[in-house]
Amino acid sequence: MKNMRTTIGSFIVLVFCLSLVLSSVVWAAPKGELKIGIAQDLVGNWDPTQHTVVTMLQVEPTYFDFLVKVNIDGDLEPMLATSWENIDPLTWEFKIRESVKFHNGSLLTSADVKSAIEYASSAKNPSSAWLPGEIKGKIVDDYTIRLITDKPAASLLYSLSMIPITNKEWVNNPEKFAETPNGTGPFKFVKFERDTLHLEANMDYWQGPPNLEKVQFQYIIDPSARLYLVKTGQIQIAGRLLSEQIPIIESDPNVVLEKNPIVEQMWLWFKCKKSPFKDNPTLRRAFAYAIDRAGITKYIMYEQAKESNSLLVPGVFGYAPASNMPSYNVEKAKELLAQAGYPNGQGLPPLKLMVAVGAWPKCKEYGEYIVENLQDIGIPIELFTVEIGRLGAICFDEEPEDYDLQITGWNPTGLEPDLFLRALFYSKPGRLSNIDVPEIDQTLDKELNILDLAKREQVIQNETIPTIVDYMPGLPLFQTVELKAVRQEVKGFKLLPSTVYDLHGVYLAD
Amino acid sequence: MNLDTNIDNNTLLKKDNINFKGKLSRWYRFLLTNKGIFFGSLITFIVIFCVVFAPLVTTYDPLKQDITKRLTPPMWQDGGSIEHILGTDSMGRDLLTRIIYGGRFSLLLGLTSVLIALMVGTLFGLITGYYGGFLENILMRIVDIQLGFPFIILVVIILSIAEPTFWVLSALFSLLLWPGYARVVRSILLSEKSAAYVLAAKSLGASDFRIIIIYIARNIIPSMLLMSTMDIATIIITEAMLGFVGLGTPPPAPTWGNIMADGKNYISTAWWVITFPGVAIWITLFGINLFGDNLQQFVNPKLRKKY
Amino acid sequence: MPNNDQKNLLDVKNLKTHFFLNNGQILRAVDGISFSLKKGECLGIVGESGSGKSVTSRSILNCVESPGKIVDGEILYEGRNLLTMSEKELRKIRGSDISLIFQNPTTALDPLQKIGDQFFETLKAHSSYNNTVIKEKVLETIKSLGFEKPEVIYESYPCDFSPGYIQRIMIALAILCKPKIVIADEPTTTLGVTIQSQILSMLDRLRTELGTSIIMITHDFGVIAQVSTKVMVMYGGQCMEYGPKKDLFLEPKHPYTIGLIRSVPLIEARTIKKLYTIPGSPPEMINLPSGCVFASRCEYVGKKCLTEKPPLKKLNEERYCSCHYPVEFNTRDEIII
Amino acid sequence: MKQIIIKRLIIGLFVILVVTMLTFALLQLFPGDPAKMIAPWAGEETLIEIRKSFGLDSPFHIQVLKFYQDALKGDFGESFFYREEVRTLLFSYFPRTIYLTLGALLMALVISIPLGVLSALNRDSFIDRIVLFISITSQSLPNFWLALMFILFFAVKLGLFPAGGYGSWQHLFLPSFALACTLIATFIRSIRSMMIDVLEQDFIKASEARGIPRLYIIKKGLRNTFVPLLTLFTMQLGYMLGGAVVIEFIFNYPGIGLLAMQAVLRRDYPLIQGLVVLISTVFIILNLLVDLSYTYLDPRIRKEEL
Repeated sequence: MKNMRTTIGSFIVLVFCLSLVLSSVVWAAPKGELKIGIAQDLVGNWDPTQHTVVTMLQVEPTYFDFLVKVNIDGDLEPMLATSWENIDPLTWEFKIRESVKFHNGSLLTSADVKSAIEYASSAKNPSSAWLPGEIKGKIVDDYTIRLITDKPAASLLYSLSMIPITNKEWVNNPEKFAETPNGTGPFKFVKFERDTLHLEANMDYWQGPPNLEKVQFQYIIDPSARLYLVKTGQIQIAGRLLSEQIPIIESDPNVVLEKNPIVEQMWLWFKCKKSPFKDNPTLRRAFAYAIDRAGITKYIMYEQAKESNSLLVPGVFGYAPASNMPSYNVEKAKELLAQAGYPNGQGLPPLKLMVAVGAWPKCKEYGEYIVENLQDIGIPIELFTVEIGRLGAICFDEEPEDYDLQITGWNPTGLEPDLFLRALFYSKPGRLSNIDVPEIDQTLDKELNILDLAKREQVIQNETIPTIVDYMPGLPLFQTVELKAVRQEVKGFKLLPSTVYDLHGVYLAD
Repeated sequence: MNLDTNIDNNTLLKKDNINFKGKLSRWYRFLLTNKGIFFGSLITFIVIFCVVFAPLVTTYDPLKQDITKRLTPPMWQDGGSIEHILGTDSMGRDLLTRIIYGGRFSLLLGLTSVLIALMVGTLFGLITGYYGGFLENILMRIVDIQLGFPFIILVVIILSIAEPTFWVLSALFSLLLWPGYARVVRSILLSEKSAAYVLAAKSLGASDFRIIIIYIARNIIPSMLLMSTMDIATIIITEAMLGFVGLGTPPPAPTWGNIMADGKNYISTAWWVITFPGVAIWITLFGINLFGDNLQQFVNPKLRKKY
Repeated sequence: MPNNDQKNLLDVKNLKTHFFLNNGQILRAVDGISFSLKKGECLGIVGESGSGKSVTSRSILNCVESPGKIVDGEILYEGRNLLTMSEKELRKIRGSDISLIFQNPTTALDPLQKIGDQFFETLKAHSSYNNTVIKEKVLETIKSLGFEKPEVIYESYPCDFSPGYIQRIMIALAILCKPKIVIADEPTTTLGVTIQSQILSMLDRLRTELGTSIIMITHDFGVIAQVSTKVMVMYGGQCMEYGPKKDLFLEPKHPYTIGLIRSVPLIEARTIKKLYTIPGSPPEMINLPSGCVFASRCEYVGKKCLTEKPPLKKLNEERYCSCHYPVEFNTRDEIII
Repeated sequence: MKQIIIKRLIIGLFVILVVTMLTFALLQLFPGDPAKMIAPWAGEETLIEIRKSFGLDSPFHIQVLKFYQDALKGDFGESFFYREEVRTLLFSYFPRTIYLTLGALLMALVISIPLGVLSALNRDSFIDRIVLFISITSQSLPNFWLALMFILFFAVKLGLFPAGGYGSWQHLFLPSFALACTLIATFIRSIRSMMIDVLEQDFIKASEARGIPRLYIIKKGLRNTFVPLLTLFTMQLGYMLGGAVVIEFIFNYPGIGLLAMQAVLRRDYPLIQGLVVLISTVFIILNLLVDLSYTYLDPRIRKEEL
């Protein structure tokens, strides 16, 4: 009788082989499946109003549609709303496209639009951040609806391009919503497991079925992992790559490099409610002049960034280079520092620049460079690295004791100027810089109420932006250029400035 | 009847072939003749010398950035320059200098954490192994509790609460390592406890304390030596892992760990940033292990060659 | 006495086993030993510790630990020289033709393996029976040595029994493959007297009933007297005296043997006399003296002893003695009955 | 034997209780707010709503009590981020880490046993030097550097294995090999020193004298090193789960290492709690098995215990 003891060893081996056999799923991708590697994770909750996570906003257009759509040139296009007109400063009337089916087969009517917009705009739901306030919907008939805002909002149309139209039954019971979304988009939700979102083609999509049979969004945390998966063909598109990886992409014949500036901008925010920056714009501008933004873009980021010379980015309505945006000028910085009451940095308390590692690429690198720039003119400052969770928790605090400046990115995935200006610089909620200056609030309100687009643009460029830049609550470091590696068999894939995925026209050539 | 054994003692002493000059000479002769120990200690000495007297070895300031010279390759590759022998890192700082200054932190961190873990673990192990019974259960359950906690969760929480200074990190790492020592010491105790020499010592009236410390401790030293040299590597590499998540030592202070973490993304274009700290670790460990391995022979008579 | 026309089972000629120490010196543990062994005979090798008797036993099976090496001599077993055999052939002989019993029973068995499995392993290495047959043979061998419950022994571990019991099991293990020669290297030194007599009677029965010849290595004259048929006295790695037990005990020729016999306390002796002890201490094996190794301690030492190494003189058919001046000595007049 | 197991399991429950209490306490101190992770740009009143839906607004002791009531029923709540039962999440992620760890163990054993035995048999020879060299190199090279090198070489250049993700055994080979490297160093050195120890012992010489073939003797020697090896492995397991995070990070291998890191970074309290319970249970059971195996494998200890 073979003695018992060796059975322990063989038992472990047996379990191991057995389990391997069971789990052998063929990993070669069928031709019609497009796999995309994304850099940030997806939230498991499919109710679009319950989060403001950038990656979700980028992915939602594949299974949801919107009333209006922003095309590649940044102009508004009809989508579920065939036409619209402005009846009075508070109401807009929309004509709804007919014979559009939801994924569960029910027809799209103005009742769905009413419930979706009202649900999204209620202060209870996070998505209200994208809207200028509570919106009421009045149904005129099955395919016309009037949306009434509580105050005149020129930015309504652009904001509506970010609010997906969902089925009214889903809106009424959020539990069902959290499990599976029911939209009218080109693809249908299949399942979400192991950090991967599986979608399949929606055959009766109103613009005709998409060319791809299946789409997969897989969260891959590490940039080198993403790139190598594209090179071995396990995924077809990998986003958010590093400029150092460009030589590898270019040396590989079957992978194409896509370079597109996107609406994301990296900012250096001053905590304007905390000393020494409190009520001291000169000090903040002194810091701004001391930072070699050109150097960061040229040496550290090079392919991954474009110089930013305004609070907005090209492609956003109302963009124009700001005349008084400070550039790298050490003498002026020293001069302003003295004017601000801290000649050569004497009297300044030890400051801390907070940077999150793993959220935005190379944040730590240019964080260290900025710290050295500031130290060069005598400012006592150190870098304070945190992980993403901690940054998220303390980046809005008005008087945090852990840091005084922070580097955080802002990507509203929309082209409406107020998603930048109002969201970042209005005193309430006063997000990252907690700036609270009546003059800025007035110019922002002024700009919001102008319905005539040309006049609004003129006010934004000549009044709003220059005043904000004078107060310098935050210094835009650079505009991110998204580097994507796309396999050459993927055809018709284009990267929108709003970083949203429009996969309807994409197909796989064999 | 007197038993005058006719073996007179001085004849034994006179014999020149049995060396009774004293214990020290035996150590001295062994250390010199054994090649492993000699080379091991030589390498370790060189590493420690470079790390401690860093300012003498390199003139650069490890924190001085020079953006224009970013990621220059090592000297012998095209584009490399004599100024930066091993090239520069992603911020244009000289890699060799950072590795040497980084060595200070990493080695010190490794040594202190291992020592703390060794002491705490061995203490726990000795007590639980020798006494057993109720005390053993309690202490071993503390070990279970400690092992039960997933390390990554513990680290992120603690490093978000406490500032990642040197002492916090070394406390954290000894927290990670001490249960290992406790368990190994306990398993050795279990088998040694019933050994004849322990019973003999007890019968001669030796106190428990004396038995544990003098008799059984000697058997623990070889495996402790083996484990501690390995754990130093684990610590240095785990510290690098923290660098990924932004939890390690605050930049710009260099440690072998965070130099490697920075270099990870540039692995295919700037291979040297991540490779040379790895080589530095390898050299240090090779020295320590060579030294430890052969010293083990001296300490553990079983391993020592007969005759 | 078995008739001596039979061919020698084992013939050891001029065996030399030296240890090459790492500091360059050479330790001549066995320096020219010759003896022979016939079927059913028991050769007792006696000598003080360090006289090279254990090394001799190991050399026979050619498993001397490093750094020892057999440098010279022949070991003919049934005419075949064991030293020139290949490892494979030698392994066939070890355990099946010649088996070894160790001194310390507690460490002689694998602590983690059942006793039965260790028997099984040995028999399997030397036979081609299938498993069930091997198991039966093992149980049968164990039962043949008078153990009551062989199945229990088969399933239990070495630590479950007392050293004495284990040593008897070792004997069973030694005779498992019906060997022709059993070498017992001080089998009873670590055991008590009662166990000793049981073990020796067991060995003796092997010789008388099964005809296996035995080489008994010991430093205890009592054991020699009880078991052996022939005796070889070893000192400093060389053979001092070699011959049948009775003659050697009664008329020892070599001064060293005489010294040994005189230092055995006799219970029958009525008068109490100071116990005789051989002066000096065992030789230092690394640099042995040039002449006779025993010269420095010998009472009858002569001029030649210091300079010339005495050859092994053949006194009669089976008596050899390596001494320049063999002494006429009769143990009977020593013992005053 | 039975009462030992029962006693240990009861103590195990006590340990899990203490560990979960410890986690609750630590999470209180843990800066960061789950609601903000879901909706970073939302206004304050929305965040209050989200916190209410997570049940974080109720006082601390009620949260703790609620957790233990549900835990007894086997329900560990719902993950904030994944909106999925923690239980189902863990059951789908945990087996993968088991495959990874077992794969690493298997590879480590397959590589280190022959090397360890070889270097033990011909000690201080040329082979011994090489094996020492391999063991030190495999231990001092960081596992993430190795992982990247494996991907670059085996997956990208040679295309033998997938560069990451999870699917079949091909996905498992490279990550477990990278993870096995640190194990190899420990195993080789321990097997070598233990084998040297064992081969010196009498019963090995006795077996040789009985003509037992060399292979069997090495097997006997190895069996004697098995118990200490087991202790070493369980001790390394703690590191393996930690070390696995980096490997899973680079190979994008969805095991509980990666899940734990993300759970912590996203402040996903129920998932963290679930992970702590899972890992401490695994350790308790594992430690129990190892202690039992001591008695089972080594009769000397068993004789004492009973």
